[in-house]
Amino acid sequence: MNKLIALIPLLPFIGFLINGLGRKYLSKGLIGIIGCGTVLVSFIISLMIFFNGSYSTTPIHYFNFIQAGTLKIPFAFQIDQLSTLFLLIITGVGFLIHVYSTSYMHEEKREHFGRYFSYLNLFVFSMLLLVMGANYVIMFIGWEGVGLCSYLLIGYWFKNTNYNNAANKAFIMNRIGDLGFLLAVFWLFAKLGTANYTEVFANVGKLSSSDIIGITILLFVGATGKSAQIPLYTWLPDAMAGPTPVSALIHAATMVTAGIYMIARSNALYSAAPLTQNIVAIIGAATALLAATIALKQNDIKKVLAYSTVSQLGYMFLALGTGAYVAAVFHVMTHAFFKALLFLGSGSVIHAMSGEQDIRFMGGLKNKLKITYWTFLIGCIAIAGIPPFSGFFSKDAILLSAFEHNKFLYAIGLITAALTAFYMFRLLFITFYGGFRGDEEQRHHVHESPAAMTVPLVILAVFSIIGGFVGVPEVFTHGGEKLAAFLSPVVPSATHHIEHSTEILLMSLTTGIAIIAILIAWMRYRTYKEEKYTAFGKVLENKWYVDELYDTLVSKPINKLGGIANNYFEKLGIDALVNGVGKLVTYGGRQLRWLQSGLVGNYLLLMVLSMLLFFVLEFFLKR
Amino acid sequence: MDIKYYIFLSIALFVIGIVGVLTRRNTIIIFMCIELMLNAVNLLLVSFSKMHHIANVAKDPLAGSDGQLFVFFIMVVAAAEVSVGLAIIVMMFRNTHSIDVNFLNRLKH
Amino acid sequence: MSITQILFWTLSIVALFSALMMITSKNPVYSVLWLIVTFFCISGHYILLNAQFLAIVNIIVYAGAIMVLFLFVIMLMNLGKDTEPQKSKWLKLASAVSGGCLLLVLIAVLRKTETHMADLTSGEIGLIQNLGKVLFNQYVVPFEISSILFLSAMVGAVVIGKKE
Amino acid sequence: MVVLLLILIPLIGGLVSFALKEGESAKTWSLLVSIATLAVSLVALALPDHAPSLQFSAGWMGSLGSSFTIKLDGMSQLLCLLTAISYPLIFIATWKTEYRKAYNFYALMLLTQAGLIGVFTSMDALLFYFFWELALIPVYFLCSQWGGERRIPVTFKFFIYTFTGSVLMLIGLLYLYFQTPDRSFSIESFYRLDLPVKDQYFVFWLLFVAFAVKMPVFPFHTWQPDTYEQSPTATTMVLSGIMVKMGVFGVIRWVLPVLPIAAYSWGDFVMSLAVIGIIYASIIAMRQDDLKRLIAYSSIAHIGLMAATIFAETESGLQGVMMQMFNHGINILGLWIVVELIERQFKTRKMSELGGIAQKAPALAILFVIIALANISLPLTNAFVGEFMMFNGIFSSTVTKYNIVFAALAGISIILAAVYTLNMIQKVLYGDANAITAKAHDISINEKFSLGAIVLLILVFGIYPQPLLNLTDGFVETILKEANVAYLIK
Amino acid sequence: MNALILSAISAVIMMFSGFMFKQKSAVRSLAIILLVVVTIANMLEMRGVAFFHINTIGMLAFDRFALLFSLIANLSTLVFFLLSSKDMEKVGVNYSEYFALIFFILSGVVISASFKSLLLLFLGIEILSIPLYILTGSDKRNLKSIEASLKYFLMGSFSTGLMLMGIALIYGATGTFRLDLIEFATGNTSLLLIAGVMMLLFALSFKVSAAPFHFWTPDVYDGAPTVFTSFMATIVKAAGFIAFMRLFDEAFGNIRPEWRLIVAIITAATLFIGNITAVFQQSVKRMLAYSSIAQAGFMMLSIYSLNADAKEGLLLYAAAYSLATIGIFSVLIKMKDYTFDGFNGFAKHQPVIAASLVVFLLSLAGIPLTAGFLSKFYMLRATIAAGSSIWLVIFAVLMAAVSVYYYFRLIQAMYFKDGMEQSIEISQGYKYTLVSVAALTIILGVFPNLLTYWLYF
Repeated sequence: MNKLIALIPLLPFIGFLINGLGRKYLSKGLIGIIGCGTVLVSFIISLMIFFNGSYSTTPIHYFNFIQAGTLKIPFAFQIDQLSTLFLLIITGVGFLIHVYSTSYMHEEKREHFGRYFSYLNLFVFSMLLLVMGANYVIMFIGWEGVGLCSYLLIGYWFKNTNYNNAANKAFIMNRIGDLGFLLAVFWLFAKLGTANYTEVFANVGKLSSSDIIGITILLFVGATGKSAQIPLYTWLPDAMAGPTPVSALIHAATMVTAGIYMIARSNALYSAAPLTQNIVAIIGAATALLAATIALKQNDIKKVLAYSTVSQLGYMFLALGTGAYVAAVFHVMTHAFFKALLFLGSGSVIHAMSGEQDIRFMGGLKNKLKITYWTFLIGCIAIAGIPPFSGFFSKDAILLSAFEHNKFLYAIGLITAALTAFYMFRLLFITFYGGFRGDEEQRHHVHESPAAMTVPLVILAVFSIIGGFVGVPEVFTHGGEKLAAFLSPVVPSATHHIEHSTEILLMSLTTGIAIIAILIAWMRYRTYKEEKYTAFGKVLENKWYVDELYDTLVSKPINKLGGIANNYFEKLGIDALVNGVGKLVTYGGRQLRWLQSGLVGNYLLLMVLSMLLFFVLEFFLKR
Repeated sequence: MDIKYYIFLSIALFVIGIVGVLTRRNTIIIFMCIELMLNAVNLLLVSFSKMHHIANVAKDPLAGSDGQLFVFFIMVVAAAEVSVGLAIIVMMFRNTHSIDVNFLNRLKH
Repeated sequence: MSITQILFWTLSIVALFSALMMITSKNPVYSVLWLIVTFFCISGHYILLNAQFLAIVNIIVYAGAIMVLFLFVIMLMNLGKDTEPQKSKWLKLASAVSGGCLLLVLIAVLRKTETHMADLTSGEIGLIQNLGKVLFNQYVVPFEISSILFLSAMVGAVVIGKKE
Repeated sequence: MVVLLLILIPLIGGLVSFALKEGESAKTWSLLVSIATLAVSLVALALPDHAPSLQFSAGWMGSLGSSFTIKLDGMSQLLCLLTAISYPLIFIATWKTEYRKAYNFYALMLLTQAGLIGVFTSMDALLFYFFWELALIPVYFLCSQWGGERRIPVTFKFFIYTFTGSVLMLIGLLYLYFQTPDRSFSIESFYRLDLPVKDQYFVFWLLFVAFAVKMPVFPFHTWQPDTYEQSPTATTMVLSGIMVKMGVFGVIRWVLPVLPIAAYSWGDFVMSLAVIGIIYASIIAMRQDDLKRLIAYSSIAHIGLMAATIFAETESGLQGVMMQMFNHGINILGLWIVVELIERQFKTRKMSELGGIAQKAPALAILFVIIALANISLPLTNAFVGEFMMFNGIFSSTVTKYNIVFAALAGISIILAAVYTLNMIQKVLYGDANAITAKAHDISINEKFSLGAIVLLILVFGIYPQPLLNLTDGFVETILKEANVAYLIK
Repeated sequence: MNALILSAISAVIMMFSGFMFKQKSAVRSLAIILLVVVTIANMLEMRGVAFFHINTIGMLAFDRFALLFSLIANLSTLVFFLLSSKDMEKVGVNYSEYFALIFFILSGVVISASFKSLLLLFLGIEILSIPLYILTGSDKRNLKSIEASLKYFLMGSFSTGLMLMGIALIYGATGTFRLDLIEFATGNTSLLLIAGVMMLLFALSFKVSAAPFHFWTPDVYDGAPTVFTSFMATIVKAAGFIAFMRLFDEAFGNIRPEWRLIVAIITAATLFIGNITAVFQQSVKRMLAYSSIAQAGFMMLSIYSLNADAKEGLLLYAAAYSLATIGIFSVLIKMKDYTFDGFNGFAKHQPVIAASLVVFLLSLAGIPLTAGFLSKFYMLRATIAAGSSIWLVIFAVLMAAVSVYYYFRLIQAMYFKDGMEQSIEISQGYKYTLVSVAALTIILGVFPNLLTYWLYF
């Protein structure tokens, strides 16, 4: 089995190599088959693991990555329940998106097509490494690897400078987080001498509380980068510059959930640091609300989805912060389904609209893109949290935990839920209802996507509907939540102390609010009207001016500092100092020449004077 | 007589020579001042030679004669130097019709 | 004050005075003459110190030969009183002051030397006989070597003096 | 004997090249010589540690207490390997660059190599100094003769700067020599020294300034960007890939073990300088438009990290420095090759004038991106391993109280490095082709070979660094044992 | 003794050779042959074969140190003859007399290396100096040459006066002129003695052109015919140092604390003024004059430290410095333009000679693997060994770094700048000699023992 496990990441890697090196020589079909096939096989192996139950918390050791003195970092995988779950999500959703891509990217040139698939495969490889690693270093390798792939894919259309800027931004913001991650790892090494999960979690007790708080906060900094939380979230909406399947896979379903995975994985540490947990919860809730408000006013179909993703990720952090690790993981899973679905659906729309992304120029697509519409609707319902769609269960678990933890956070969660329902349906209505607002050419072109795109949509839609049943809460089933039970060896499930009646009340409240929001959206956006500009609306449309804020507070000062350092400190300071010594010597040479007046009398006088000085020194000063 | 009077006298002559060298511009006079310096040295040597002779005459009847011989050698060298020096001065005068020591200052800095 | 002391002081004062006159005379010929006076005084000191040989040599070589050579050169160049341009006053002052300081310093340093020479005129070492003995016994090597010096000076004078 | 061959082959090869008088044959000859050196270096690697042929000793200047003792231990193996690998790659990558009087050029390059290997292998302080200068002189001529427009003053500054440092080092070595009981320059005698604290302080600065200038550590760095910019690229490769390692090497071999107390006491100060330098160089790099200057400042930042790590005196840190010395050499060599290719093709190094190369020259673009990613130490590239260990070393250092601060501040460099490196990639490779880059063509086979080899090294040692680590672990242990100041830290 | 007498005889022979031979090449060949004979005689004496058995009665001592230095001086002069003697023709008509004067100077060199008495020191220095006054002024049509000669003569005589005063004071304090007896008598230090030592110190500093008694050097070296500058800047200056060293080592070694500070100041001042002033010079000849002051500063370190290392190092320094400087001057003589710009593009037209020049310049700058480095190294080593003077050492090396500036300017001009080709006549023999001298510079730099070996065996 170990060899098979090794194959899981290795296959996409091989796919990456073949597609990458052979992109000029292979046909598009072959590239697609290799790209999808490798991920499919990985998925199958993951399924085998899952069904065989061949997971355990004992790491599988392959070789020593680094061994120097006391520093030992094995290259090892840990295939336990948590990683198995993620394996399934990554390879499963990943496979679907690969399939989808073969069609979506079909118009690309062959070598770029190959490049695309090689990046995608590399991403899957990195992501698998991230979740399979048995220590933080391997996780970090995957962590940065996915960041790289994200960078490469966002900048996939490299001729466009804006896209490249977005790619750079994504990578750099991720890097800021990565620094936190790295420092946490060093901290672990400094205190425990190891970064292996098993050893770290077994020795949490040996860490002082300040150590734990430090480590967990730093890890969380890493998570805010990768999972787009305040203050490092701004890269994610920009990342929509990449091809839509990439947004679906990387910026919705998998990569951005790495932060959640990491914290869930480190639950032993976080549970020991209540302070950090509170921070995580507050940041999560704040992000959820902030992103949701921004999403209200966005007109780019992918931007809305992107902010929605940020908001949902905020939910997950809220869950993590309140100790509901399972709920967070659960939401990761359901979110992967419906958000991938929504993105792919939007891709289908964009595909149909020949690349148009602005929803103000869409409308009335309901009848023309039937499959897309229905699947998109399912996705919207799921994300809005209407029972019994998957989003309901996972979101409810989170809200429940928040309620238990802190009423204020719960309130924010609730508001966010309402906003979520509202903006998602706003999107749906504007896009699919009303009259067609595109130009004539687009009107002719509009058509339903081919099967390679619609089949994944349908599959994902199915999972969006039924995906929630793995985590039906105790209220409805006997024997508790299946998912929690499954994960319990790795992730402790939160114990609820809430009356079942209260729980049901809360559920109804959530659902009710969501439905009201949907109705408001229905009334407002059923037929498209130009939105009126209000001051607040403008703030929202401009994303609370956070990008501008960062620009003024961080980018520009640093750039300015660089300019000052370069133009003044370096050239007029240090360099001038060094050159000044040289100039001083030359100047001294020029001045000292005047001593050499050419007149014997002066020479002799100087000689006599110095003799005099020497005599005085010798006979009077020295004694 | 106290030896220090001789020392003072010689030093005084020597310094007068130096001052002459410093203050004059006539090459020949400068040269003469240098000769005066040498003579001051000679005087000093002779007086020292006498001093050592008196101190050591019991051991060696010829003690201190080396000082006087040194004076002899100084005179020899001075003579040689004068011949060369005057030759140079004459050469300079032939070329520039001046014996001002500051006249020639092409070489400087 | 004994006669030697009187002689000593007289000679000393005359020597210093004529030396000063030598460096201050405007006319080079006067300078030469004052220098000759100084040399005579020094020769007097030699006699006082019972160094007769040196006294004679001094008069013959210095006052006689060398100074005549000087005079001869001065005559040859026909240098008058006004031919010498004056140095700037400040430079002169500086020179005089520094020379004076040098004198002061040296005297201040050397005044602590105290050796009394009781009998100035006694002793035979200054006689030509004794000096000759030492010269041709112990100092024969330097004596020979000084011939190299003379040869080189001679060649030098030829090189310089020869017309091209 | 093997170690002697390592020096003799390039030395004699270089002298022969002077006599060749014909550019093409000199070029081929030099490539052969450098490959021969590489072969010998590989043979040396295959030999067991302490094999007799890894050392060579001959009497020389016995009256001065010096001898011609050279030896290949862990660190010198590593650096000689780096030198030996770099040279053929440099020659292949610059195969098409034409030089006036190429025979002189190649001869001087080979002489530099001999000097470098000598520096890395010498086990005698005086010999070390000799080779130190021997490596410098040819570089002076290389840069002044074949460099850019401002080459003469710039190289001159470089030369005087480093020369001043090295003469001070000579004083330091001499001073140490006089403290040895047996009046010897041998490294064993130096290691046996137990100097009083005051002496250590004072000798420390004499030695350190030389090494700091060479590395260069902030604020001794101003010669470097200019020199890199103005030198012929092949020389810049040697300078930045190998020669800056001389400084790092020097501190590790001649300062830490010899002056442990001073290294400990001044450690905080030096680390602060280094950390300031890292950030300073990084933000300046962000402002550069000239590729060479950008890489130069980037190199200052990287070397600054090494300097800081050395004084953290931890095993993993030092091992990381070892790794990184090798890796940085390889990576920056790759970057320079890319710059050389770009400059040769487009006659400009200004990023603002470039762009859109990726669509015209995909092979170059891919290789460039990989090398650039190694420059920002992405995992699974070799630099990650080194930097990871170095940061870890700083963080876990016990000799400084500010280990966390240093690690965190130095860590900012990984963000800033990403900023300027990605910016560089974007401006050079991405976007649409402009007038200058419109006619770009992809790289030729030998350029592909050299860049490919570098990328291969980057990936191999990024995934499996253990061979390199094994090479130096014994050495690092020895150094740390010599530098032990645990008894001082209460 | 062999060298002393034979070179004096050679001088006399050369005096008359002008009458015997009409061709200048014959005169030249004769001089070279005579010098070879002198050199061989000197070597034989080092092997214990003395031609003349003269009892010097403690006036001269031909010990290893003296003999080795005379050998170095003779060999350097030989190199000088081989490289530059042809260029003496251009100076004036007295071709054979110039050789005679040089041979006289050589005998003076031997004396000042082997004196045991202050009298011989005085005679030796005078024998060195007087012919030099003549040689300096030998280009009689050139006002510069006359000026240099006059300046040199006046200041030289002045310093002779100082020296004699010093000798007189020392005689007064110790009652003897013999070095060994003076050393014996320095047990009780009187002010008389110290004043005398200082006077001697000043006078000798003047002879070796140490600051602040160096003022004559740039002017005289600049004004003198270049071919003689080459000689006086090297062999004669080295001889001055040897005399300096011998005197202070053998006579005043015991009272070192009394004069050490002054020597340190003189050393530092010399290094400073020599190096700093050289930086701004435009004429290579004048730069070399200042450089000779700078090098004197380094050699002063040996006087400061005064130990076995210093002695050994001084010999090496003398050899290294003489070889390099003679080599550079020999090229300079052939140039029409003495400025740095005159050397522009020189390497392109004369690659071999330029390469040799580089070796010489590197040697002067003290770059390793040249004799110049090792000699500087010896000086530094000696000074550190002398203790408590590390700042002086650091100052010295910093100044050495400054020296790189002006030496490398010449290299830059030759190699990295373009210029018109100057037509200079260079024979094959000259070329080979120059290259072998350069090779010798490197060989001495790699194996200094070849030279210092003689001191001990």
